[in-house]
Amino acid sequence: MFLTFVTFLPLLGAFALAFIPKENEGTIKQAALGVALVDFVLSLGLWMGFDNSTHAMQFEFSTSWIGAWGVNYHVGIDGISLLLYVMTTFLTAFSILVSWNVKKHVKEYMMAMLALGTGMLGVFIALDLFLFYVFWEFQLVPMYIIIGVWGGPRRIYAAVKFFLYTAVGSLLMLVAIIWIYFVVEDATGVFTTDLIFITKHLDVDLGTQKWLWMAFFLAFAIKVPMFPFHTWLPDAHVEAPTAGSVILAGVLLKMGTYGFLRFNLPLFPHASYEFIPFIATLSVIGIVYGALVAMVQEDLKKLVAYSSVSHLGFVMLGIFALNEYGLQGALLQNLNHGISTGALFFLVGVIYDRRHTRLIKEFGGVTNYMPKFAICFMIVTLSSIGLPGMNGFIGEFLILLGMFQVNKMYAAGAALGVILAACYMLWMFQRVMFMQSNNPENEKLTDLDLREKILIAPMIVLIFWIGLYPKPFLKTFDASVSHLVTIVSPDNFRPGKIGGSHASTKIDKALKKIEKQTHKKSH
Amino acid sequence: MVELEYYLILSGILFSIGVLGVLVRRNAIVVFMCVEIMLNAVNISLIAFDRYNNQHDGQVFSFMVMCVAAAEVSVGLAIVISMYRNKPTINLDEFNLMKW
Amino acid sequence: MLQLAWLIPLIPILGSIVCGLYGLKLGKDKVAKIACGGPILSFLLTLIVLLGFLLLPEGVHVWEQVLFNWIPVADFVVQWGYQIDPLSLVMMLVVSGVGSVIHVYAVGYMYEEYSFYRFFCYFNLFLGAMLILVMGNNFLLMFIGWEGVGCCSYFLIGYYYDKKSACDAGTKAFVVNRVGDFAFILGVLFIFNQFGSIDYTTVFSAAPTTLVYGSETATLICIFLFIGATGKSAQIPLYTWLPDAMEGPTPVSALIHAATMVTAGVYMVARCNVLFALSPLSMNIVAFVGGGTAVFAATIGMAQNDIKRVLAYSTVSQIGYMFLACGVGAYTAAIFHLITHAFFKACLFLGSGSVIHGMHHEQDMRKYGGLKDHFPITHITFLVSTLAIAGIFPLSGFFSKDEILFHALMDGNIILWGMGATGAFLTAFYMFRLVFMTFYGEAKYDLSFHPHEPSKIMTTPLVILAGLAFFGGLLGIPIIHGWHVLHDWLEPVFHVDSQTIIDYSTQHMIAAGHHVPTFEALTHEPSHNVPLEISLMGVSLLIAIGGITAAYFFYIKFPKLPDTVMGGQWGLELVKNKYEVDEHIDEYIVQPTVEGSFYLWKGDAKVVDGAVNGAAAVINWFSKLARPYQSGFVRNYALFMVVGFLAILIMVY
Amino acid sequence: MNMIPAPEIDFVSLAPVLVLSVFAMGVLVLDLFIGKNKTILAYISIIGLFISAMSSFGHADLPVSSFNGAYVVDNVSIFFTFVFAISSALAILLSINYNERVGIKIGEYYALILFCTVGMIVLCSSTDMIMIFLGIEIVSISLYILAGIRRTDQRSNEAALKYFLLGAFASGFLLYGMALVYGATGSTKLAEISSTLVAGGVKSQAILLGGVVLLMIGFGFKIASVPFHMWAPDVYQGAPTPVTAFMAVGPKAAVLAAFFRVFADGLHDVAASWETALMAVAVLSMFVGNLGAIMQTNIKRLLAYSSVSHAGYLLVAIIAKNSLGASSLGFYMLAYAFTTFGAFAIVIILGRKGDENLEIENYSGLGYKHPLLALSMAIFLLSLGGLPPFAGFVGKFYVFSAALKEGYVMLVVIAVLNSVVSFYYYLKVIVYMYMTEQKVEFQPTFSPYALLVVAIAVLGTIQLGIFPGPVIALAQ
Repeated sequence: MFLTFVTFLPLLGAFALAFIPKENEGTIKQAALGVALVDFVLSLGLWMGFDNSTHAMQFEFSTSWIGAWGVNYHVGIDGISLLLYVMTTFLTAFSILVSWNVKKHVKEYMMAMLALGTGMLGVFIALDLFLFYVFWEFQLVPMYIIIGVWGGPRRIYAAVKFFLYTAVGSLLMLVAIIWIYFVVEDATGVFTTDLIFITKHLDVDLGTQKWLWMAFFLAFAIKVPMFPFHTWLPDAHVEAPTAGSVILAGVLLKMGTYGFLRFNLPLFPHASYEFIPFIATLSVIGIVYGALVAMVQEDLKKLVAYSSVSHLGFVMLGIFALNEYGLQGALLQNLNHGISTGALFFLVGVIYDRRHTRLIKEFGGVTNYMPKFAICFMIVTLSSIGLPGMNGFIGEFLILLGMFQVNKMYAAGAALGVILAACYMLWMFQRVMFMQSNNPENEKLTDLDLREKILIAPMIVLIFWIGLYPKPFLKTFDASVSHLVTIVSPDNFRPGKIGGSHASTKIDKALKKIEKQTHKKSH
Repeated sequence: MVELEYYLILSGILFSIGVLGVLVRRNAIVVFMCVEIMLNAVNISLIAFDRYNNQHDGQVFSFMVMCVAAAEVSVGLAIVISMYRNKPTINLDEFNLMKW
Repeated sequence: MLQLAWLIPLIPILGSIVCGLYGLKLGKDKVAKIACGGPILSFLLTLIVLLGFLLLPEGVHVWEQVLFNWIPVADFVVQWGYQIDPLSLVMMLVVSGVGSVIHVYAVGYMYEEYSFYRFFCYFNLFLGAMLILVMGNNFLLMFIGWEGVGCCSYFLIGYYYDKKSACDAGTKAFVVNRVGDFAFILGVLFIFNQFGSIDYTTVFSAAPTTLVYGSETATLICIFLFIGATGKSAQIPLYTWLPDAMEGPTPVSALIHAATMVTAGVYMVARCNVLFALSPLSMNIVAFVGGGTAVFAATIGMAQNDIKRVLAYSTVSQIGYMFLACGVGAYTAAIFHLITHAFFKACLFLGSGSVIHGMHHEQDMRKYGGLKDHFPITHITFLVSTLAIAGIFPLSGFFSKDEILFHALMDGNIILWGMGATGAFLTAFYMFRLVFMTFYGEAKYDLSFHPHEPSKIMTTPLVILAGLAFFGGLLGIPIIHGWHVLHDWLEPVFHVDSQTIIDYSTQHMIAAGHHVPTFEALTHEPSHNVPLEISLMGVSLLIAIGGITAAYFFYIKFPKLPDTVMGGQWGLELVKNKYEVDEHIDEYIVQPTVEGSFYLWKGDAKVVDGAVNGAAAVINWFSKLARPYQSGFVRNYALFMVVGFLAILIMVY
Repeated sequence: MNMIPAPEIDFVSLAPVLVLSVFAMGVLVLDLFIGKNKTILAYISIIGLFISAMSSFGHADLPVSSFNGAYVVDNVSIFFTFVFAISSALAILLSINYNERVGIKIGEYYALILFCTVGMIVLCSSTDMIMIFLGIEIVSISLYILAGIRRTDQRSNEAALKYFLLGAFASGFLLYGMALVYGATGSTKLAEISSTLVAGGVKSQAILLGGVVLLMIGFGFKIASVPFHMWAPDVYQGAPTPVTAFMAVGPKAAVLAAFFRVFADGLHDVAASWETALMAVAVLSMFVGNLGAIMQTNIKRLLAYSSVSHAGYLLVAIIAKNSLGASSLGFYMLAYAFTTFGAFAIVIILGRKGDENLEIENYSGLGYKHPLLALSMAIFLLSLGGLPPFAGFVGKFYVFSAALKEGYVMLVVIAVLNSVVSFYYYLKVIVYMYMTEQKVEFQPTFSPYALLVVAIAVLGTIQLGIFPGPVIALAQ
């Protein structure tokens, strides 16, 4: 129930805002920020109350929703979703403060932001396919509005593209969901869309698994976005307002990777196993391709956008290593990317607010005029290229470690991305921050103001925290990930076991393992 | 003894004539009369089937059809007239304000 | 006492943070105190730790201090722990010791700078990272230091960030290092794959019974690690960044690009000696790359006119020596040379620094000449260090270099020795060329201004380092057994349990059906052939003197000679242009990548995105196409109905 | 000379029809005695609708079949009766103000709507082809008049004419189809027909199939499915807006119910022969409807084309041929009723005397001038597109699951992709409302009735979207 409250609080806030007259924008902003912050604090409470030792869902709440179809309102949170959830509340508050100076339609903007918050949070807690789909589609609308109304010159094109592109994938996923619904009904005689139940009882042959897997894959791969489904991202990022980009990079992309973890892997373990080469290839291409393309971008935001393609490639690679290093690395990298890239977009936004351009060639020698900004920018840049001691490194290393166990060549290919990251990031940094300012406009630049300092500080703290002491985060993932690993481990579907009731045995095995672990812990 | 087929063929031919009329004629009234031909063609086949199945549904049906046809006539003519008031013509090709 | 170890890297880092955050408010003098206080403090702590280590019971050669579990994932658990053993102690002493001295010098050198504090923020940070590098007890922690120092060097090279050349140099250094790090990472991944751990102790103790002698895996691991080393230590093929790195302020060049960071590769290879012992092939590669670099860089050094570039190339070539030593298994010699080199090369850089300082940042030696009277102290110290590097008895360089040459011949082969010898000759030549052009001959600078010796704060470090450069050799006097302190000290680290390796590998090979090789690289005893050793010393001494005299003839006796003899020779041109390596890399690697990426980007818009927009376009096209059929004529509509009817009819029948 | 046995009359089953007819005639009569203001008639009609809807619960245990199986009362028919009652009531509410605005001062208007509703109820509960034919004709004839009720307006006339001629033409086909099926099976009652088919007692397969095809065309025309849809855009545009809304929902639903009864119940056994054709029709309807809508600049035409594509989705439910299909039809139509009436209500509100204001560009900036109107419009459009958590989504989900249960994967995939295309033009309207600067001054005519309709529609859309459970339970 508490979880539900935390999830829907922003939406309530949005409704509340509706009753504040649009003239007094100050009140609206403060109210919105207040709601978001409260929500963030509450979500921290969730983290405090979270029990690392079990993979089971926590703060679980389930009640019948559409009885006739066996659709439940079933929410819960586990190690995989918890931190994404917390990050979402955090970034919501963050981006509301980021967009403090939004000019037009402040009220609508804040309402959209809060509504978006609920949509995103819902995606991470839904444990019912139907419910998940509802949230998954619902959060499209506010984002579409945010891009389309407060975006840049080509905002409408970008917004519509974002909406339709995502919709294509998710609607095919809907077909798969209904299909699963009937498959499970045939197998068990129960009409339900409850994820936990389905995970236990879904038991289809490899061929079907592959089809269903593909349907889910499309939905999530577009969201991630994986090469070659990435082209909506640069447009969306470039046109979106700063806060939009932050959310987009910080949370929306994570929904894709989360989807893979929550659905593709547990529901279709065998198919996932079979598709490892496919995903790994795409990811490696994405990593290198994204990096190379990022290198030649002229627009800062585009550069960061393409770098996201590269980073998310890492995450996907980690997920489909299907071992604990890879998965934990991927989960951590999710957070890292959210923090680093979120901060990057914010910083780009900072100079954009001052100069109203993002073209790299317009800048140069900015350090002279914005030293504090320069330091923050440098730290964030380094974290995004995975400097050891900062957050990025740990994720990337774990991912490489995981993939290396599976296939050395993929790992090597991905590691190339580490070199290229240094190239495009540092080159960009040099051209923007260093050297002589060739443009008198830059001399008018003023350094970070208090609000901006307040915004960037937590990001930097997190960067070093995760970099130097990631244990709290990794521990959160631990149980759930090891459980997931047991599910997808290939010995669950050795030839001959397929078509048998391997699903249930799988679960039992997993349970035993977890029990053993908890036993150890207790001693 | 006339075979059922003959009636069916007859009604088929009549029906086709009606359809063709609708397709080729421009005069609203004429087009509408062609539709009436179609309906009556159907009546023929109804009666024929009825006779050869020796039931009564067919006849009932054909009565119904006649009533409906009558009703349609009244409405149709009314529409044509009110149309004529606004635009003194009954050439269908004159009526395409709305397209695409 | 050992418990204090964790403070050693922490103090400079804290210093750096303080300087970075409050530097401007504190003012230069406070910053200077803090900045120098840190390193000196950690040097003292190192001494204390050393004392504590000496007090350890007999036979205990390693002491680990684990602070916390850094990355715990399943069975992959990386500790944040420091390992105190002879090797790391030596490195710590060198780093913190030389580091402190150079910090003091830097205070004087950088005093006029506005962003004084920024410099020391980076400088301290570097020291901390370097200490982590040498103290870490696992590969990943080493990697933190490894990239940390790289990052600081990036900052410091680009210290004058408004100079494009400086920024380019910085970025170049970082990226080239990244190439090395890429290999390093792969190496570490391989190691974890093999040993299921990346702690030194576990890996090195398990290695003899895990990897087969000369096996592919062993070789791959070593090769990858070594590529990493070449990146950090500026060896062929990744050496190009170091000369450019001279864009940084001179103290930086002295500390980072001469004394400490660039030798990290040597430390790493020495640290992994067990692994390298398992792969003779990679040993040879190390040796030859080292030797090759030694000669190659030296030749370039002969023809450079920028005083710092000469020193840079000499650094490259000296590190080449160290790798040569590692390659032939003479790790002691390598570390020995590492130490002495730290002394004299630091001194040389600082000396050049004070010259540049005094000459108003003029770096071209052709504009010097006859400066010995203006820079008495600098001159003397510089001369001492030069003699040391040239390898003149009894200065430090003599012993260390000579030991390397000796081992090159005994454990390696005549070719390696040849390389070493040539390198020695060239070194002597270009170093004295430098000295002569700078301090002797007639003055070539415009006499309007008067060069002046820098203040005490800068000269004192020079003296200290010169002294070390003079006496440093006493650490390891060869021939007389037992006098080689360093050798005995490092013995536990470099002791390889050959017998286990041989046994394990032999049975494994027999099992696998391979033929068992002769493990000669492991078996043969480093012979103590005293007369040969002495004669070799003589030879190398002669070589050095030969080099010096050559330089004397060219640059003092007949100053015209170089141009008349060599002027316009293609060889000279080639060397002057550093074999045009940079140009080629730029032409064949950098440019194509950038252009390629550009086309990729265009392709991304045209093809990948084109597909997406294309779909939309097709839909629009269709909808335009469909429009006219909605003509508004009743007859058309009826016609369509009939057509539809017929179509369906056909479909049904 | 044997007599035709007169069947006993089941008044309980007929109650809704009778009640409504009485009210309709009452309205006709009353019209003579009241003055210019016809609002009172509207109230009476609504009351009538309410009573008749209530009176459909006459029977305790369902289904009840009467008149020798010519007429049936089951869940489906009751549910549809409610859909009709609601939609007709909404239509009447919309009309009250609109008629004054455009000068429709005819009391028969409401009577016609009621008669039309009678026809719909008959249509959705009859299981005999004769009854079905009568139902369709009652509906159609009233609609012909309603479409042309603005006698002075040329577009209205043209709409009426086109609808009338083509409608009659289509009824011809329908009738011929019925005749042939009757001839082939020897009965007009769906139950007997299907039993004959099961028993294989068909006289001539050829005639039967011919009949099936003709029926398909007749029904296809009434629900405006491709290629029999072409009247729809013109008629929707020309007819008075409330009538457009009305005919987009009620009659379509009724015909679909009949369509389902005839094909999925009556002709279930020969499904193999008509299935493919119907799929083709469905897919074509989706494509043509969506493609047509993309280009439109007139909101009414846009909605017309979108209704064509919706006909496509609905046919999917018929193709499914299972009980899920029937109930999903009902639910979908209810959801569709709310969203469509809501949308048209806003269209009416944004119009004003002398200017219908139907160009979509003119909606620019609505979102900030009249946020609530724009918001509700957005909700309706997104619901039409099938986006959760709105009614349209649940309806689509329902229909698609019906089809997937029978394994029509490709069909559903096509439908799904089509709904992506449909998003494109629904979003276009939203783009105008929120993302472009205001072009023209808005002079909306806020009438309490229209606003009431909007409110009801919004509530319905969201209610059915978020808590569809009870309604689904009813529909099943």
